[in-house]
Amino acid sequence: MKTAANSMATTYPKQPMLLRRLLGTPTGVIGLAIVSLLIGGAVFADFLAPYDPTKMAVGPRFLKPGAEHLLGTDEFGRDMYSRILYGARLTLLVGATSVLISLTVGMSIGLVAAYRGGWLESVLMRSTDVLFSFTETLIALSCVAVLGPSLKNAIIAVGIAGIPFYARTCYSASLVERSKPYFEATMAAGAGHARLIVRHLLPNVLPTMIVVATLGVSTAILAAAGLSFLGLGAQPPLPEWGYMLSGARDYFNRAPWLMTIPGLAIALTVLGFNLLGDAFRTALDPTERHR
Amino acid sequence: MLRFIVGKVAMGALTVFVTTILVTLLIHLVPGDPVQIMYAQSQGSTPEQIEAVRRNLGLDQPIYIQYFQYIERLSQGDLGHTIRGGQPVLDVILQRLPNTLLLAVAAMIVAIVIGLPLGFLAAYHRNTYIDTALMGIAIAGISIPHFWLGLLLLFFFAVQLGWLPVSGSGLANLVLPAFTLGLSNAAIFARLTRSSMIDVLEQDFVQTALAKGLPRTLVLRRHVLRVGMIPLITMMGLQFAFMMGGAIVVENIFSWNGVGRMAVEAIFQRDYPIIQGFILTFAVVVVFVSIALDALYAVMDPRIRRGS
Amino acid sequence: MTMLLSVTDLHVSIPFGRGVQTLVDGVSLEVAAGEIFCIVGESGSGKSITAKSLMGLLPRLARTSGTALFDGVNLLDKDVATSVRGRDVGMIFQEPMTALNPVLTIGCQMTEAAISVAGMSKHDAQHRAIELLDSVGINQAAKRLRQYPHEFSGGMRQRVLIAMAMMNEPRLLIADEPTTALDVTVQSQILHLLKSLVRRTNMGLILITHDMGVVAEMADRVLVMQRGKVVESATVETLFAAPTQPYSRALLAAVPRLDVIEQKEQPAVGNTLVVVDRISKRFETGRRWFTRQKDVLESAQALDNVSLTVAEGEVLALVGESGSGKSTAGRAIANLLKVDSGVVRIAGTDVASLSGSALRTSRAQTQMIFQDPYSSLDPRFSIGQTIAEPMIIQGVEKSVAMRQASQLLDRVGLSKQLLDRYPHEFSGGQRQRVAIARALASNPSVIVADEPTSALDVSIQAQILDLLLALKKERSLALLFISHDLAVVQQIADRVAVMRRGKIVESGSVQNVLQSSRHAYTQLLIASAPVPDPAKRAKKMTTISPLPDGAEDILQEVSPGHWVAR
Amino acid sequence: MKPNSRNWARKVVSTAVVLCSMSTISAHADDIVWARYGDIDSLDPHKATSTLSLQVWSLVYDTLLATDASGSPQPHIAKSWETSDDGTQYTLALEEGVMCHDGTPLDANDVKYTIDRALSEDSPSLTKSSWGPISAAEVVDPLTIKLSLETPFVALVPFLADSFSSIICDSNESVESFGTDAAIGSGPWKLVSWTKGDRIVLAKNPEYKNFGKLANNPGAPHEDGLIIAVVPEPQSRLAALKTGEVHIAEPPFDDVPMLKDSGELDIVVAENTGQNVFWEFATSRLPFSDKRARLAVGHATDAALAINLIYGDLSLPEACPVSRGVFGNDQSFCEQYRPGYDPEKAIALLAEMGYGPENPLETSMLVWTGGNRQKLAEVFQAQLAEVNIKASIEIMDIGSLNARVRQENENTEGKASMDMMTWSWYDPDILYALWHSPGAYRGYTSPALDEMLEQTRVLTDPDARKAMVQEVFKYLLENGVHIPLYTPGWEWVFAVRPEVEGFKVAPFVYPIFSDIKLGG
Repeated sequence: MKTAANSMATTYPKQPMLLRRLLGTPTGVIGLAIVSLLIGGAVFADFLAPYDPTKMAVGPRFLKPGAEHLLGTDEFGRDMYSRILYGARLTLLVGATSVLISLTVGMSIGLVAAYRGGWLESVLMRSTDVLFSFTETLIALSCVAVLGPSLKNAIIAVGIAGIPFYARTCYSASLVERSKPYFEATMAAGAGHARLIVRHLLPNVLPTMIVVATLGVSTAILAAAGLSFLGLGAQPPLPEWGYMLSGARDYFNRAPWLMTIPGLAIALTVLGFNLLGDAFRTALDPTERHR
Repeated sequence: MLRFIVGKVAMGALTVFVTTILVTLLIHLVPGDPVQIMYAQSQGSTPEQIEAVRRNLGLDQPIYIQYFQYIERLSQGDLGHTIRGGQPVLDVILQRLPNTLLLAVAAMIVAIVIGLPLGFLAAYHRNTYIDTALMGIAIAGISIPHFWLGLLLLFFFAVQLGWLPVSGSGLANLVLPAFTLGLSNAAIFARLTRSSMIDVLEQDFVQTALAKGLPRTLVLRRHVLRVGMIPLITMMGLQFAFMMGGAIVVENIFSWNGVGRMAVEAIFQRDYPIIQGFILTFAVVVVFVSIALDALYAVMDPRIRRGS
Repeated sequence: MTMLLSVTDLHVSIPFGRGVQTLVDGVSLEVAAGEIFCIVGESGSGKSITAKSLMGLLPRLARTSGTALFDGVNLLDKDVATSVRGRDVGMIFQEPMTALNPVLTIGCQMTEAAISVAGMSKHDAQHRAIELLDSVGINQAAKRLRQYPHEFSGGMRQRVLIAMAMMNEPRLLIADEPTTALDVTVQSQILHLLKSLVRRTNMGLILITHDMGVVAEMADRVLVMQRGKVVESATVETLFAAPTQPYSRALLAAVPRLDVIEQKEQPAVGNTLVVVDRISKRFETGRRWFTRQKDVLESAQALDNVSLTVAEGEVLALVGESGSGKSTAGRAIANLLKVDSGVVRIAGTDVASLSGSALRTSRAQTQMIFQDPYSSLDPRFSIGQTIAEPMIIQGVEKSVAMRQASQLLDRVGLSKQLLDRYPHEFSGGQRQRVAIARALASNPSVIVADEPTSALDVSIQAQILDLLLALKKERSLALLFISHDLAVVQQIADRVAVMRRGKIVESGSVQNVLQSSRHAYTQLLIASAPVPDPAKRAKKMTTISPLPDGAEDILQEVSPGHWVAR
Repeated sequence: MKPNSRNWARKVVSTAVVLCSMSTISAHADDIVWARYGDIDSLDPHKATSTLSLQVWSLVYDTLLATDASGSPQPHIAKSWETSDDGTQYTLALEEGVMCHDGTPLDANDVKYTIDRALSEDSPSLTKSSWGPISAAEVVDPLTIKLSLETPFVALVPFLADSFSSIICDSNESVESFGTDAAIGSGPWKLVSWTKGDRIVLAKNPEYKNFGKLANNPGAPHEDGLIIAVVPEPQSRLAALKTGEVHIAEPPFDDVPMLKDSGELDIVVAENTGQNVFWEFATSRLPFSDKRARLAVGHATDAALAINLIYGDLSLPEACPVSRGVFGNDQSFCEQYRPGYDPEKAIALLAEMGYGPENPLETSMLVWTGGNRQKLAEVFQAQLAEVNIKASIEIMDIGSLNARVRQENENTEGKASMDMMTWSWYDPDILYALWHSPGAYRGYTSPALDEMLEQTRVLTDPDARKAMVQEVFKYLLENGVHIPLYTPGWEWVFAVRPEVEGFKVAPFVYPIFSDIKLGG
């Protein structure tokens, strides 16, 4: 009777259902739309952008958004629309790469710690806890302090900074799976380590990690843009949004859109990934739906 | 409870210990010769002078000796001297740390005062349009980069309207940075509060309380809020650490004279002793705050307070 | 007899997806003062929803219709019900572990309603709370008032909850599965307590349960529910003696009976396959610093010098209450757990001595079936993959394995067409069948079944038990059957070992242990088990004193094959 | 432990009250507030090199000599000086009655203390070599000090007018926190407090006597206090200026024309800043060991256009390796030799070396932070791209830039680098520091250049020295060693509120506050 409460069985959708579920919630629709738009803009920047994003004086300086230059021009007469498009490419690159770093390293740590247990688990998870208490910002900042400012280093820094979080999440998700009877049943059937980890643990942890990684992309984008804003990330002439935002400060009186547009772009992108992540969570875990 | 606290303190000590190691290593991970960088501003330094500096800093010693030297100096409250200006790092940090703490605490208050009621409201009205609207606002709030929000607030309230001063470290100066940092965290707080409260609302003891005939408001206040607050307390420790991290950016925008602004300047100046001091200070503060909050947690939760 | 509560045509529905799901469909019932009214049904029958709707505890989105008149007040009317609820109608719940607020003292929780709703003074309220705690059998009540829920055991908490519900002297008490989460010995005490309270105060009691034994033990009148509808309503004697509806009959027939001794054919017992020789296992308890938290329920000494044997074609039942170490023993035999001392031999091989592929091969010889059918299948594996996996691990070619999997599926009574389906599309009973098929896939000689039917409804339980027995016979398996339910054990087992706090206190044939038990603990267990026959109610002991801790170390053979700890 | 909402609210309010009470120490009505983008590094003139620090030292300390409006050395604390014929002995006579902030008289002992300290073995001044080859400082009598040099050193006199040579009163010897929390000088302003990263509070020195500094005021400053605040964000500084929170500050460059037009604030541009911004190159390896590559960069960069884009008319293109106002500067002379803007020529030179559109010259452009220079660098980056030079910008603090440039010169492999370097100096002797072997950054050197530079130090006849200095200019420009870009470089424009009267900026960007009267 105790488990009768679970009679709304946890359902695990197949792929096509997942997309339909994502599109079933307004959150999913908006999130997916924003992210697709972003990816589209980034991939087709070469075709969509009317100008070279770093080419100066393609128009007059400080031109207001209008027909000729959709989003106006900046202090050097560069086309803002083109810069935003190419910026999307950088933003995606930053988000995806750094999350990939955090995810692969973090997941490996989490899976191994949960599966192996014992002293290895203690060492791995305790060091993760220590790093976690440093917070991502401090880790990222320390990495940049050591490596020096550049976009590549910012990506590495943000990637490293995210590891503890991914490791912890993966670890606790793996522990839950590992303690389920099906796992013991598979062990009892004589399965080896590789099969247990790769065929059972990993696929069952993956949905959680996909949710976390989607939300993580937004965190990573924010962190990297923050570093660039401080001058510790992307260097000119890269049209990185955080850097553009920071450089536009001086022209606030003259050309407020130079600051508004990149800021809005970051906010929308982050919103898109946040919504998508939330929608993923809801789609993958029905019990979360009512949360 | 003692066991619980001792455990937390030990974990904190471990964190600080690891930090000291990382901080010692930091200077060796830097590409290039740190001594040259340190001595860069002096005219025509000779190789002998560079060597002398290296010796003074103990950089000619094996790394473990350097570590012990670092710890020895640390125990005397000596964090070294800044490269630019030769100021004692401890002084430089201590003069600014209260500002950062003030900012973080103020932002925390903003986050709690705004986030907690909203999260509670959303939890109470869960799965209604009120909940959807509130959580929509929260997710938008999380998505707005605080450096952007900060600039917009700065330009609007301080630059355009001239309502608030832009320099100094008084209460009026605190308003904008505290709101900038507090608002985005209020959104996070609202979400945390909501899920914590929903967890509690679904607990059997809430049903028990209602079944006893207690008025709904009393059940919410005494049973739901009180229990729901407990996990939030530990999350507050994490939030505080995030605030300290967020302060780095916000301090730079608002010229708030805290350790975050100092750290960024130090990175540009390659002032490694300051960076080392900053990392250590940050870790110590975060550890202290989380131990304090864990203690509070232990006191609030009788399962730990009176646990064996 | 005047009716205390009369419910007419109660409907409860809740929006579900795009439509509306009806949870309770036209229930009518009446409860009189001093009467124990049982609502019985399997999961999803709507019995708990009925109770909650009377208390106004339904989810917000739920819609109700019909009337539930209590003293002329309609309890379904939200505004009016608040004044009645708590004062005149009290309720207690299934999970005593979570039904109390962990951060408030027992005293605070007991008195708050009396103070804030009934306007009693704090002093009076505390005084009454102490009286009530005394009356539900809690010692040192004054001191206990200042304690927190975590300082009480499950049974104690349920007593507190009952006392709490009695604070306002309700005229009607609704108890929703009040003993389901408790061990059988504690259950018997709580039921006894409830009964004596009803007799003493003349209140009405609505007791909701899935357990026919409890019904027989307690009820004056019974309402049988199925899928939201009333199947049958009758006095308890009538229902048990002459159920009118097929569903009621089936339900009663499926209930395993401890009091009815069936004639069982003698099993074809072969060689002794499993030899467990004095194994011990100790768990670290509580929070530990550097590793994850261990299950808190696990007692420090989970296994203490446990020895047992199981032979081919034999069913050994391992019986005990929660924390007795029975599951630990099962996992040790399946070699999923390293013991601290002692040896487990399967077909003569010490399993602990193995490692690598030898370990894996030997593991495949012993398979497990678990209690929770929902988590015992990998949700990402299709049913076919799940069943085929053990064979694939053993090197069977995939197509062959899949073919065999479909045969196995057929054997456990599921259609071969379901091979490509995923676990979430199956019911609990079906999943348990799949789990059995998987256990058979590696062609094991030993199966450890850990409470395989506890999570299932009684009608499903009977089917699964039959299947297990049939398979055992077919394949002359050595079956170690772990259970807390003596009636089930009586039905399935050849031999029984009773465990308590990590030790075996009595073992022997089913007849010896269950019919002529020698150990006080076994006797207590038997006496506590509710008998699904109202006619036998009077014969039972009415008071059971808690058993003292014995230092039973040595098992003595009292008759051939019947060992008792002394 | 019981949560009570009213109780809680009360706690919040009381916390707020506590915080209120520790609010800003706001400026008094008669304090001048000057906001700058950064803080000083030290109050000890021997422990820092930044202009931000120098400006503050010039207020707290005195120097033996001072500069007039054109930048020439004038008597100040030293009322006169004599040079021996061989140029190795300087005897200076000090004014009487100069008092240190702690009430002790400033005399020859303080000067000797300062010089000995600057030249000490264990912790010398960061600018030790600028003192020249001083072998001894001798107190002849309390008001006379004699400096002995190993060799002649004509740049000593202008150095003694600069704040690097600030006289540190010897009473600082016993002050442990000297440079951090204390600084005893004899300047027009006394140190009250320094809150690092936030503000420096100065009070007027009522005893002050001005002998030769550019202020009209012969005595103590008119206003009681001077607060030097740190406000990094330009728009914030502007906002503070507009609200009156700040009296004087560097405005955002882009808003200067608007401010000028509106007349809301006065704009004061420093003259004779001595600042020179130039290209230099890591010449230890190809491509910049090849003169053609260096000259190509010179031909590719249109400094006039670039600075106009970023700074409008606030800055001027510079043709000479030292700035306007510094001995020897002559625009028309230098323009003959500086590689002028000519992208075609640059492309041709690079083509000779084998670079083209498919095979661009790849290099790093090192730039130091602040003053919108990262934007300037972006313009130069775009200009270089036009002639097939692909430069990646690396922005760093000036200190790091110094170290990095030296590293780049010492490297014999790796990616090529060029840098936008800057120096502010009052004398062409800076070129000696930069380019005489081994060179400040271990960069370009040649025996011929060494020879010429040595001459500029010892030629005591001004005309002869000027001729030699210009020879050096010619050499540097023709060889593309030091390609000047513009002047002034940084911290040279001040927006001043209308009620502030009497603000001026002395040569080498030393603002003067002694004459200020706050009206209105």
